[in-house]
Amino acid sequence: MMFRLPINELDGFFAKIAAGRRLYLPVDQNDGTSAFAEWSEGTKMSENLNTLRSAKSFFFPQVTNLCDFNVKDKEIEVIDNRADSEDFAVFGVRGCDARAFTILDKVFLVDPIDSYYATRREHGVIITLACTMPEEHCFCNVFGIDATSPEGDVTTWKTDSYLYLNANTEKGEAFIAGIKDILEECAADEVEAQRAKTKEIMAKLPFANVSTEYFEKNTLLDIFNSEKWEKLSEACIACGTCTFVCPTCQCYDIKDFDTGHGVKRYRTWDSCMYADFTKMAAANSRNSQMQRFRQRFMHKLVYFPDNNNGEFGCVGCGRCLTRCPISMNIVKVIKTFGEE
Amino acid sequence: MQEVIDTAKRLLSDGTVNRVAGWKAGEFPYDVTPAVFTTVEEIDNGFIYNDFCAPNLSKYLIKESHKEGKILVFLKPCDTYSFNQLLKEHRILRENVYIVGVPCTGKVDIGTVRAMGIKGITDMESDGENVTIHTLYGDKVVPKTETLGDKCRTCKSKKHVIYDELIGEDGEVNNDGARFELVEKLEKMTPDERFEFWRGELSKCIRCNACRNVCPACSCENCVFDNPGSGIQQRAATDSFEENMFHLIRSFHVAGRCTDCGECTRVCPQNIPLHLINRKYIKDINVFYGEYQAGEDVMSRAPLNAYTFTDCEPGIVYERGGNE
Amino acid sequence: MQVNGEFRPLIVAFCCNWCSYAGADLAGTNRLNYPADVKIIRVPCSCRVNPMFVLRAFQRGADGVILCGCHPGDCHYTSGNYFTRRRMTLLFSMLDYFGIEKERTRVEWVSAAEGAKFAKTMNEFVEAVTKLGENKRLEDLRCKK
Amino acid sequence: MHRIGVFVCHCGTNIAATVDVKAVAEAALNETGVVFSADYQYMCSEAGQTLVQDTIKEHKLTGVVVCSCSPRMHEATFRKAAAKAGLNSYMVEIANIREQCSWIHKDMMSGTEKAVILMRAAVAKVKLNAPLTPGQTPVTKRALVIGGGIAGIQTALDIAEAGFDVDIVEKQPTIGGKMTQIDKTFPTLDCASCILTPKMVDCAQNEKIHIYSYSEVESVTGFVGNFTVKIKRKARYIDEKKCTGCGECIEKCPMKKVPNEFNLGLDNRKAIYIPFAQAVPKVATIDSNYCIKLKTGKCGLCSTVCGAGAIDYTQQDTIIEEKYGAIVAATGYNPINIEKFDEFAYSQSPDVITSLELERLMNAAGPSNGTLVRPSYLSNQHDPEAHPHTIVFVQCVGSRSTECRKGSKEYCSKICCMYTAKHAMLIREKYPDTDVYVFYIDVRTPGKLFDEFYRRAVEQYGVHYIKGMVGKVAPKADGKLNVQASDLISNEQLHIDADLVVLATAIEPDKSARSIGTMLTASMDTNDFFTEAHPKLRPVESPTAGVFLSGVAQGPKDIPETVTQASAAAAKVIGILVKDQLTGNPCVAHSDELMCNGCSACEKVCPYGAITYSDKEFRQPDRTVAIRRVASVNPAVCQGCGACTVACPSGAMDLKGFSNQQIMAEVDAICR
Repeated sequence: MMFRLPINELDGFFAKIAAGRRLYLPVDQNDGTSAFAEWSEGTKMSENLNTLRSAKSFFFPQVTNLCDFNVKDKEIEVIDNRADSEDFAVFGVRGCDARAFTILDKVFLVDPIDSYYATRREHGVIITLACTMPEEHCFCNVFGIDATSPEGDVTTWKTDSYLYLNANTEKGEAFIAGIKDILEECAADEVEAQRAKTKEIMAKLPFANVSTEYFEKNTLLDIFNSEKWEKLSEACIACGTCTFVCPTCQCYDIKDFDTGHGVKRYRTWDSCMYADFTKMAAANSRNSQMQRFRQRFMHKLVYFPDNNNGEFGCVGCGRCLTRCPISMNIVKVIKTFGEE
Repeated sequence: MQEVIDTAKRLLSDGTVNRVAGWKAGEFPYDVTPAVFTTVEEIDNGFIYNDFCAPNLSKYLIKESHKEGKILVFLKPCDTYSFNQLLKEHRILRENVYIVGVPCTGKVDIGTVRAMGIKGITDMESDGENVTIHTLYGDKVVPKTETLGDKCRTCKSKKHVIYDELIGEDGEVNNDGARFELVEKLEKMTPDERFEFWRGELSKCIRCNACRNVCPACSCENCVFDNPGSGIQQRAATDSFEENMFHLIRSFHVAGRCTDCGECTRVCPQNIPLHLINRKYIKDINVFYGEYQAGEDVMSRAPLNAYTFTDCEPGIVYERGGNE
Repeated sequence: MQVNGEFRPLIVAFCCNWCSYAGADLAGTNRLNYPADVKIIRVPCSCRVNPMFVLRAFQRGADGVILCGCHPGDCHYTSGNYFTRRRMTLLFSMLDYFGIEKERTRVEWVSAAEGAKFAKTMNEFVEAVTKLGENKRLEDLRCKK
Repeated sequence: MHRIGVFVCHCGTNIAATVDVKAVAEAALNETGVVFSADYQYMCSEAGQTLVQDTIKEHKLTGVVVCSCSPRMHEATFRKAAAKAGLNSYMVEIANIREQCSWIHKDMMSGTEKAVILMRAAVAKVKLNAPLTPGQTPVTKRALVIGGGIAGIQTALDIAEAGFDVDIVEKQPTIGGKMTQIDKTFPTLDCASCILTPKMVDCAQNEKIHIYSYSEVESVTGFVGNFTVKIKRKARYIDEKKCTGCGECIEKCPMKKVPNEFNLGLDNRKAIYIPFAQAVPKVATIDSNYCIKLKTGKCGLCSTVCGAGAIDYTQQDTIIEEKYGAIVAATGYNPINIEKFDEFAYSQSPDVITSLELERLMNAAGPSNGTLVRPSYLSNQHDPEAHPHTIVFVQCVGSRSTECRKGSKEYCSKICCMYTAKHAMLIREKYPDTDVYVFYIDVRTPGKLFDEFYRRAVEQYGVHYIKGMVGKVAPKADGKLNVQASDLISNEQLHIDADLVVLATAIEPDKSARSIGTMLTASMDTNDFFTEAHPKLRPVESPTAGVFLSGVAQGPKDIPETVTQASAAAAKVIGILVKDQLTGNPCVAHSDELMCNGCSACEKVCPYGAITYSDKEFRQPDRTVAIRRVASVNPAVCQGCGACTVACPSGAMDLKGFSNQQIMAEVDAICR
């Protein structure tokens, strides 16, 4: 059922959500970009949904304190220091970023379930917002994502006069039920005009017709052994930018920090671009940058789909396109292979 | 620039070099990738040099110059300083590199353009004066000066300090000190304001290591932050202390070696003005120990590896009123 | 650190083996008092002190860090303290640039004969750091008890 | 597994009065790795040491912490004790709970608390200690002296006297150096040759001394006890073994117009020459720049007249290689070039001369056979005008300069005040009819009998000393020199018509010093004087082990000082050569080659030249082989300051005994 809210009541709407839980939404930064920040009285939502980092951080933060070991003299005590999780909502998630959660779920919510991620998923409501101003580097359509009607617990559309809401999940329905008193019911087709307009722009996007066919048709080994990787990875400086801005990258490392009176065990995002990624006693399993570079794209375009009914590990958000220091990215990889 | 392409082809064809390090066009004018070209066909197929070719190619030569045969590299004036500094630190085999200096009037910084609120950029053209920006939502013409990042806006030198061949006329070193204006602005703040400023910036850091990995001065075989034996290894900052620590130590390690090429700020995915840290060291070195430009030559002693009997005492930091 | 409701700073002092450590010994021999807050680490030369160590001390809970070395010109290794002087000038200036209280760091040249100067320096430094209170700007919350 | 023993000393009541030693010992047992702790009245006593030793054996200790007095007192004691019990002596750490704790804190509680923390720091450190063994290197029992002036001669004679072989390398055809050109010496006014030439002969006759004249050091490798030096023997076109020094060849040589450097160009010599009569070795040398035979192939007269058959026009430079245990740099000095000092008209008038030129003009073996004449009359010495009646001496020409003129020096050349007094006195003595003026900034006469000497010049010999500087010397048409000067005391401008102006020219290190310094990795100051290892306590040693300094190479000094330093340097050399093995300090830097970038930062800050680079092959993670430039530290040369460890950005350089990890462990333990 579709609901709507007059656009001038947006602040009250945010306040209402924030009354019961923490609310995060895109906020303009001083450098012209936007990033998710916690809402408080007076916070203005950014028009720019293309945040520097995706909403992944709320469910799979860059750093998670897993547990502590307290050392007193020669005794060691293990402490699970997880606080009771609080409810929270993330508003203004784009369609691509929303799809990323179905990918992350396939990693973290299958056996063995990652309880840290699961708890956060349980407590977090994802409220997506339909795109109206796609950027040149957007290519979510390549992965079958409809940015004009994104997934998430609740989908919203923002027009000049109204914010439209539609629940997709039980959690979403419960969320809407909680704020129903400020909403009004409306017809489902009121957002269609906006959707059509956005779709028109999307059809003209430079990457609208990028094809992933090559990766569907060729064998893992053929792609793996391709000579093209060498050239593609040539300029890679082995930073982790692409992995850290990626909404679907999910690799992490676990580190112990000796505090002097105990040990804190952390997990932190890791990057397959790093030379010491999955380093073992003997050495690293991938010992050249070409191999590490290849790993990332093989994972997104071959290994992940192979294990997940053909679903690619990329959502076409375009962050790696804009942030890579040397401008090498997944679209260039897909196109290079598709060239033949 | 046709002359750059012609030069690349000539030197490749006449056997002076067997490879060419340059820039390869991407999907958009701004996503230029450093690349090595081995044939004239490859050059024809994507080699470019224009107002969007920002990446500094010097650091690639650490690896490339140790390969078989001579490589041609195109260096902008500021890149030549990085090259010299690497040469000074014995990281590049000079005899395996043929340097062609290319002119530069400043590179368009896509972050700066986007910060103007321009979205959906599908194409850009620069005539040197103005940049025409084509977007999904209409076209826009912006003076080129407004599209430059801080580094290019306050360009330190248009002079190539090392080259085998030069395209165009060599420019001059710019000593107007404009590049220190933002540093001075910070110095004039109160310590509390500075603390807030840097916390605000550095708390954005995601420790992707792009600044470190792109930095020509950060060329260690094994960075202390990657080395479990160093005692300060970090994967990601787990505490605000570590956010400070990484940038404090990284900047100290490149102090006196940083040529101010500005790559750190250019590549930072979080838009942290990292060059303001390095420039502070450069400014302090100039003030305390006399003007020094890293990479200007190969022979001079790095300021942190040198001293005079009459150097100022560390107490100067408390005495100096400027930071109040 | 709070002791009986009163703030006591933790001071790490790096002393070079040849001059300052001997100066500290002399302060002891002459029974010259300075607060127990000061803990000395012996290094061969002040130039052995890596900025990393200074930051490490703050991370682990120090409220002030002081380096002591031979007077310029008197370095046992001829030039070590000259390098220290440059390194620490730049490091301290950078810490200040980051908004970290500059009074928390200091370099002092103390000869083996200057027991009195050592004690006086430590008394003054402890006083200055006490006035600043706990190190908050370069603290690592994980290391707090 | 660590098995650390902690021993807490009472030091009578010195520690126990303000530190609860039993509490410290108890607290130690709570530290991971500590398996034993004890307190004892006097840990340094025989019984205390026995306790440590017995515990090491009984508890199989891997490390020992002694909480006691300063390590400067008893670290060595406990290290020895541990070694006797079979534990590496570097597995011992001292927590200084006396000088830095009990003696300065009055309160038992805070004293104990701090003692516990210091103990913890020592435990944390000792856990990271590694057994260290001092390196032993054999010593080559031969010394090299670079430079054969009075400094080098004295050093060589003293070393030879102690029974060791010593080689002198001298770039000139003869040893003797600057002192051979000096007429008389202050303050005794005895003849320089008379005291120098016997020493030169001693050198030649001493079978322990080998003189490589007309030779230069080409390269130096190695380190203390084990230097390898290449020496270039320049072709002199004479078989040194055959030449008797009879001089027949010189007599017959038709090439007469070669400026004679011994007389500073005031007269000429032949193309084949012996610099002066008492030269050592007394062997002729052909100057290839002027020899007609060598230049055109014609002539060959010398070969014809040489009865010994010593002439060999085909001779080539040869390189010989020698090994040495120690090297002395005695490279000496030269007056600076004053051609740029236009105001003194040095290049305009032959009658403006340097003090060294005056020495030659006054020397019996000089161009005027000892009669003081104006250089413009050298070819016409009997002209009555030849004799100078008015002589002006200008002090500090190029010395103590605050202006940045090319070639001028900030330092005081030290010897000028005294030799000018000598010159003035000698002239007034021999030619009482001359007026002698000396313009000075200050007269500096510290030294035994020096001030008396200067006062004699003023009071007894009536030399006019005027405080003030000479502004200009203008040659006049009549050949006189108009000297314009200011008298700062009477505040008057003076004009003096002089016949001769003598410039007390600054001295500077010989030009070869810089390259020799580089070869020796011996540090030099901005003026190219060699730097001493310690300005007060190690004044004759270079910071580079095994390299010593003698004479003006280290700084301006007069002959007695030079000889003093020469003998001191010899004593230091002998101190090395008497040893069969040199024992090193094991707490030295070392480079992890896998991490080294080869950037040379460490080398730049090393005061000892202990770091060298080499290209090495490394297997890369991707199984390819890469050649990288990496640093290595010579443990025999490194003194363990640690400057390199901080200069190294990658952390490849670390210091044994004071490693990054050890120091950080101490920091952590203190801040815990």
